[in-house]
Amino acid sequence: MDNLNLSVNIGKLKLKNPVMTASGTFGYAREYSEFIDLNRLGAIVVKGISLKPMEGNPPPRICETPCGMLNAIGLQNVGLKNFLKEKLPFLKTLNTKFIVNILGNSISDYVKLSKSLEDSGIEAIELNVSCPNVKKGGISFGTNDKMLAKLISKVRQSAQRITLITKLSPNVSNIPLFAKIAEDSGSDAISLINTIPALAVDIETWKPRLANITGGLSGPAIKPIALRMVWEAAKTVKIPVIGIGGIMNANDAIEFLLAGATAIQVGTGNFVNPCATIDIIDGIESYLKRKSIDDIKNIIGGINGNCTGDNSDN
Amino acid sequence: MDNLNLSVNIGKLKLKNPVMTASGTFGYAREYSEFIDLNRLGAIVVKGISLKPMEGNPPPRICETPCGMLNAIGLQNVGLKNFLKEKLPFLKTLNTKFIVNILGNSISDYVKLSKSLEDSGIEAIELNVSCPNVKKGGISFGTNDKMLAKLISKVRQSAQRITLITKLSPNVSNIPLFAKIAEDSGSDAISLINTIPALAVDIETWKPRLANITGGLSGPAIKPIALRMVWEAAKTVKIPVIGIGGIMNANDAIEFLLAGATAIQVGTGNFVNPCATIDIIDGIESYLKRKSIDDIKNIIGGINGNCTGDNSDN
Amino acid sequence: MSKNFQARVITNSALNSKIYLLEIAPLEETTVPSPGQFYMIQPDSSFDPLLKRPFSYLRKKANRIQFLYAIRGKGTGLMKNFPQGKIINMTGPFGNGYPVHNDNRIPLLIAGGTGIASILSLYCELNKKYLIYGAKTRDELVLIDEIEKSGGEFFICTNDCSYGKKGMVDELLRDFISSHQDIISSVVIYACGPKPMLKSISKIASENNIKGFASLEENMACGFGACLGCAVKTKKGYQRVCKEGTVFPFAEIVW
Amino acid sequence: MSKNFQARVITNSALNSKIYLLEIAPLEETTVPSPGQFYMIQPDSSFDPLLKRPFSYLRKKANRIQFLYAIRGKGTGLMKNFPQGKIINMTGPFGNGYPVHNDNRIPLLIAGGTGIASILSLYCELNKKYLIYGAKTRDELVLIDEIEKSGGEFFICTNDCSYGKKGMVDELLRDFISSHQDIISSVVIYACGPKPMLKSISKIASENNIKGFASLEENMACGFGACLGCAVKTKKGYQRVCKEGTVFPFAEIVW
Ligand SMILES: Cc1cc2nc3c(=O)[nH]c(=O)nc-3n(C[C@H](O)[C@H](O)[C@H](O)COP(=O)(O)OP(=O)(O)OC[C@H]3O[C@@H](n4cnc5c(N)ncnc54)[C@H](O)[C@@H]3O)c2cc1C
Ligand SMILES: Cc1cc2nc3c(=O)[nH]c(=O)nc-3n(C[C@H](O)[C@H](O)[C@H](O)COP(=O)(O)OP(=O)(O)OC[C@H]3O[C@@H](n4cnc5c(N)ncnc54)[C@H](O)[C@@H]3O)c2cc1C
Ligand SMILES: Cc1cc2nc3c(=O)[nH]c(=O)nc-3n(C[C@H](O)[C@H](O)[C@H](O)COP(=O)(O)O)c2cc1C
Ligand SMILES: Cc1cc2nc3c(=O)[nH]c(=O)nc-3n(C[C@H](O)[C@H](O)[C@H](O)COP(=O)(O)O)c2cc1C
Ligand code: FES
Ligand code: FES
Repeated sequence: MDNLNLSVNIGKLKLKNPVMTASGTFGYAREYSEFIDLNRLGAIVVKGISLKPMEGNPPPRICETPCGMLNAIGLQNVGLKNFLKEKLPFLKTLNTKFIVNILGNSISDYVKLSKSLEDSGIEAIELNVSCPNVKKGGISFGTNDKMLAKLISKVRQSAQRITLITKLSPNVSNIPLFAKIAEDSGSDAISLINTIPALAVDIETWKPRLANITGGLSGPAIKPIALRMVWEAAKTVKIPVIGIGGIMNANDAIEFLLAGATAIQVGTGNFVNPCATIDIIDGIESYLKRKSIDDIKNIIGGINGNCTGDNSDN
Repeated sequence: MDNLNLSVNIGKLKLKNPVMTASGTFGYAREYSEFIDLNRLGAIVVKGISLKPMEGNPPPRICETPCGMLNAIGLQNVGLKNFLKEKLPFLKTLNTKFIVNILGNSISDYVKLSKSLEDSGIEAIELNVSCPNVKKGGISFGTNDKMLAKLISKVRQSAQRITLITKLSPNVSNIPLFAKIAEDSGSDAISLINTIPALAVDIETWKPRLANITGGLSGPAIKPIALRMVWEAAKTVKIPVIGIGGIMNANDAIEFLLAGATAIQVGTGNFVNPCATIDIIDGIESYLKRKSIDDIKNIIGGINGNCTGDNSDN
Repeated sequence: MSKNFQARVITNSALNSKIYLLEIAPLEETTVPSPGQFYMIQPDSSFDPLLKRPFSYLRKKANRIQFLYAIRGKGTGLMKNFPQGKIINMTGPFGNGYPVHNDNRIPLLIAGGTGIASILSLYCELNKKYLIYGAKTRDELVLIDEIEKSGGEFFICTNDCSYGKKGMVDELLRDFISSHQDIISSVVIYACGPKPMLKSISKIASENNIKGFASLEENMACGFGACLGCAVKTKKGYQRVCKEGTVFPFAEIVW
Repeated sequence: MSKNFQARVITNSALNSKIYLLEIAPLEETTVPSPGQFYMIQPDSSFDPLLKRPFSYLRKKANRIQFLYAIRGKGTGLMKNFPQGKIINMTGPFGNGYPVHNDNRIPLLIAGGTGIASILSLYCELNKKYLIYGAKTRDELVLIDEIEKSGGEFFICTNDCSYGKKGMVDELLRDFISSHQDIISSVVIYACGPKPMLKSISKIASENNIKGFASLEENMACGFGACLGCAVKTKKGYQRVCKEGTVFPFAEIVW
């Protein structure tokens, strides 16, 4: 058991382990360098980048709900240019993979972003498609099948070498449909889920608890929903699925791997415990040792019985 | 403040207060008669009834998740005939309104059920549309706009006097669309949300925690999602909206009323505390007294500022 | 009549590294439970964990109820920190309890693991009686003194031979049957423990024409028949462990 | 350097019906905090409540940190039950702290309510100093002895006149300005308390050409700059209370 193999592949990216950070919860990585050895991570997904800097929403931007939190940060970010100048150099010093999450309000925004990033030598991008398409009356790209297919195809055409991950919106009736669209349109992988639109009300002031009224729900509360969607998606597509939603510890991560995720992302868990990612890597290792499994790939999709791991001692 | 008015109207039903029980969590009411005075309830919604008895799913049927639970009861119920014979007589002895939740696998199932119930003198039904349409390949009625419109119109035609409540599925991108369809097709009210499809995995046995694999998530975890959907629906339609999802106490109920719900249903909360409904009624009364509001209608939709309650002392 | 009530923790102490004894005093009058019945106990006032947990009562005294519980997960992990004096939320008593026959049948009680709690609630109330009790190791056997004082004849085993006979309760049951052929036709079994054990016992019983009852467990949300979550397959279709059970005749259960 | 660490609860005692004093000892070496910095404290190991809660430190002693906290909701409701010896999870110290000037400026500290914790962390470390401290009622005033011993000149008020002057701290500030005209041009204000109080003080300060700093609060998820949840509007755009703050110059804040 000394050579435990935790490595997984996402498109052309070879990750040393399946534990990644979720966009928007890990800043540009430097924020966590006081707490953990960033080089141990499978990959880092940075805060979503748009073409121009975005200032974000007025406060209050977050509040807590049962086993979860709402956020309406408003996609605040430094913009592409500043990212390349101010944030990228630090990321490049790290001995781990990083993935740039991007967002836009039109297909051309996404195309420009992915092209520039590919030209800057970035290995992988994650498309946040839960953003409104301003040209189409603000309908989210991620909830409209035709718009999503077109978006991904165009990005694929303009950036052919980059590893392209499409991050699915949970706000649809039919996850397999959208997973398939992502695959067919040229994504190398899909990640899910993004936050679920939600509301909390202050019964003393009669005001929503967020200035933006609604926000995205994340944290343990959404884990069972995310797991179901990951399971549905993984049954449908051949490209790797990255599981996200309420992962707080190694047991949660293993649930996602068993449900078919090739890798996972930790979001809200980082706020509660800034060392969560490292604890999860360690915890997955102990689990595999305890189960006498020497390759993480042997547990992926385990609930469907299509894995080769020796699971007989249960 | 001695004559506090808690009464609300749902279609032709006049409820003494806005606190109802959610289908499938209150049996046929008798199960709670040891714990509470059933006559104090605004209304009782009974376990969903199908034309023929249904035996339900194999165990395990439930499991716990963070701030929530999954269930895959499998719509076990005694069927229409036994309901009318064995359960209805007890319900009729109560001095409160009751609503019969119905489910089917085809439009004709729903039509037959609603007609029989109207003929038996039932005042109100709630359509559970989260069931698969077997004729259309198992797509849920509640996630297909055309099927839903047709279903409701047909039921409305066949049972014209009954108060018709459509219970919306949360599993859609666009709640306002489905709320509007329910209104336009003849519903007297809508209720939402039903449970959210979800999954939990046992990492020791590598099996889903439910025999049915997936189940419906309910409880406090889904409250923020439910609140957002209720708020969106209430802004869209003129018919009353009944809020459901994670209501455990009076504060939760008031959040829903402020978000635009005319009444609320308590589901999972009844399991945790069988007296939850009564505690909620008492809690709403205390809240109104504390806020010097003499009519519950003055807080409904309060977060949009379109209520007349005196809210100035906050 | 079942109730939703509050209770004060009187004692909450470890019997060994895994098993605790909890004694509570209801703050209001409650129904006296009968052997085999259970209560739902809320581990925490937060929503995580959310649901109350089911526990058989072990003993009842004047306005006091005792429970025996093993530390398993979140809920019992919190329960072990209940300080003396804490006010907790409970509901109960629930379940049909063990049917007790006022005739000359001879009760043979069989307990595996924490099933001993439910079984002892009955054992104390019987006169002529036999008990078979098994656990994994000596460490997990509890209340042996109590059993000794109760006056029946008893047989104890541990899987690892650290106390009593080595093996499982089903082996002791076979031994009992061979050595008590004279009375075996009058024997009626009451069993509580892990499902595989109950299945095996019910098989042995049926092979030997012995009637018996098993108290089953299932995940529970309510405990009082409302959620239909605790269904088990029986020859009469799905039945609720919390309402038609927890105690079912061996012959009715579809294993 | 900020850390994620565990700490043992040394004491946790009520100063009055709402306000508690918590003393903890980190289980590992941690950075010594500077005045105005804060820590995130996890109220419970369950996921409800989920997030850690921010609290300014009040005092630091050899490997001990003290906090003052008011019972507000779920999290602080659980914290008040922290038993002595409990191991809790924390992160910190965070925030930029109060800028302290090594020149002849005269610090005037202003605290409202539990803002006194943050303010006292600075007060103890200063020599010549003034303090204005207000609370709703006498009951909510805490650590008066401590303040008396600290050697500065202080003014106390309560809204209901139950102790000290009647009124709000901003009235005391106006009084202070009129009665200390000789030194007022050297005064620099440090304030912590409810937002309306800070707004009013900053207005008075600006009218009188007094420079000053306010320590702000916002809902926080992380405490260390990662979530962007704690943004406040400033003349430089949105800034993070936990990172660029908590302490901002009056002139920078957009109220
Ligand atoms: C009628 C009945 C009577 C019982 N009497 C006793 C008793 O006297 N003493 C005793 O120690 N235990 C008893 N149990 C089992 C006890 O209810 C569970 O051990 C307890 O609910 C576990 O809670 P947890 O939060 O610690 O575990 P969880 O964190 O919820 O789960 C840990 C493990 O326990 C299992 N589990 C969880 N909930 C239940 C449940 N409701 N029923 C069965 N297994 C569960 C899970 O599948 C999981 O493997 C009884 C169960 C039933 C149904
Ligand atoms: C930098 C900073 C330093 C602080 N220092 C102290 C201190 O030294 N002593 C002290 O008593 N309090 C302090 N607070 C406030 C303290 O963090 C909140 O009172 C606490 O988080 C409430 O937690 P709760 O779970 O009890 O309340 P909740 O149940 O979460 O909410 C109850 C009420 O408190 C408000 N609240 C909740 N979370 C926060 C938050 N993070 N910030 C502000 N208000 C909140 C809510 O809006 C609600 O009205 C500080 C806050 C910040 C941001
Ligand atoms: C504060 C916050 C900010 C986020 N920002 C982004 C973002 O910029 N882009 C994105 O794709 N997802 C963003 N997300 C979503 C997360 O990446 C993740 O999909 C979601 O939070 C669910 O995972 P969790 O439950 O582990 O947090 C954000 C989430 C949070 C809580
Ligand atoms: C055990 C269980 C059984 C349910 N059965 C039904 C049903 O038969 N028909 C229906 O429309 N909804 C059913 N529901 C959904 C509830 O009525 C309710 O919409 C949902 O649980 C959300 O509310 P809650 O969070 O308060 O439980 C069931 C829910 C649970 C937990
Ligand atoms: S536990 Fe709810 S019906 Fe048995
Ligand atoms: S609390 Fe997360 S950035 Fe400030």
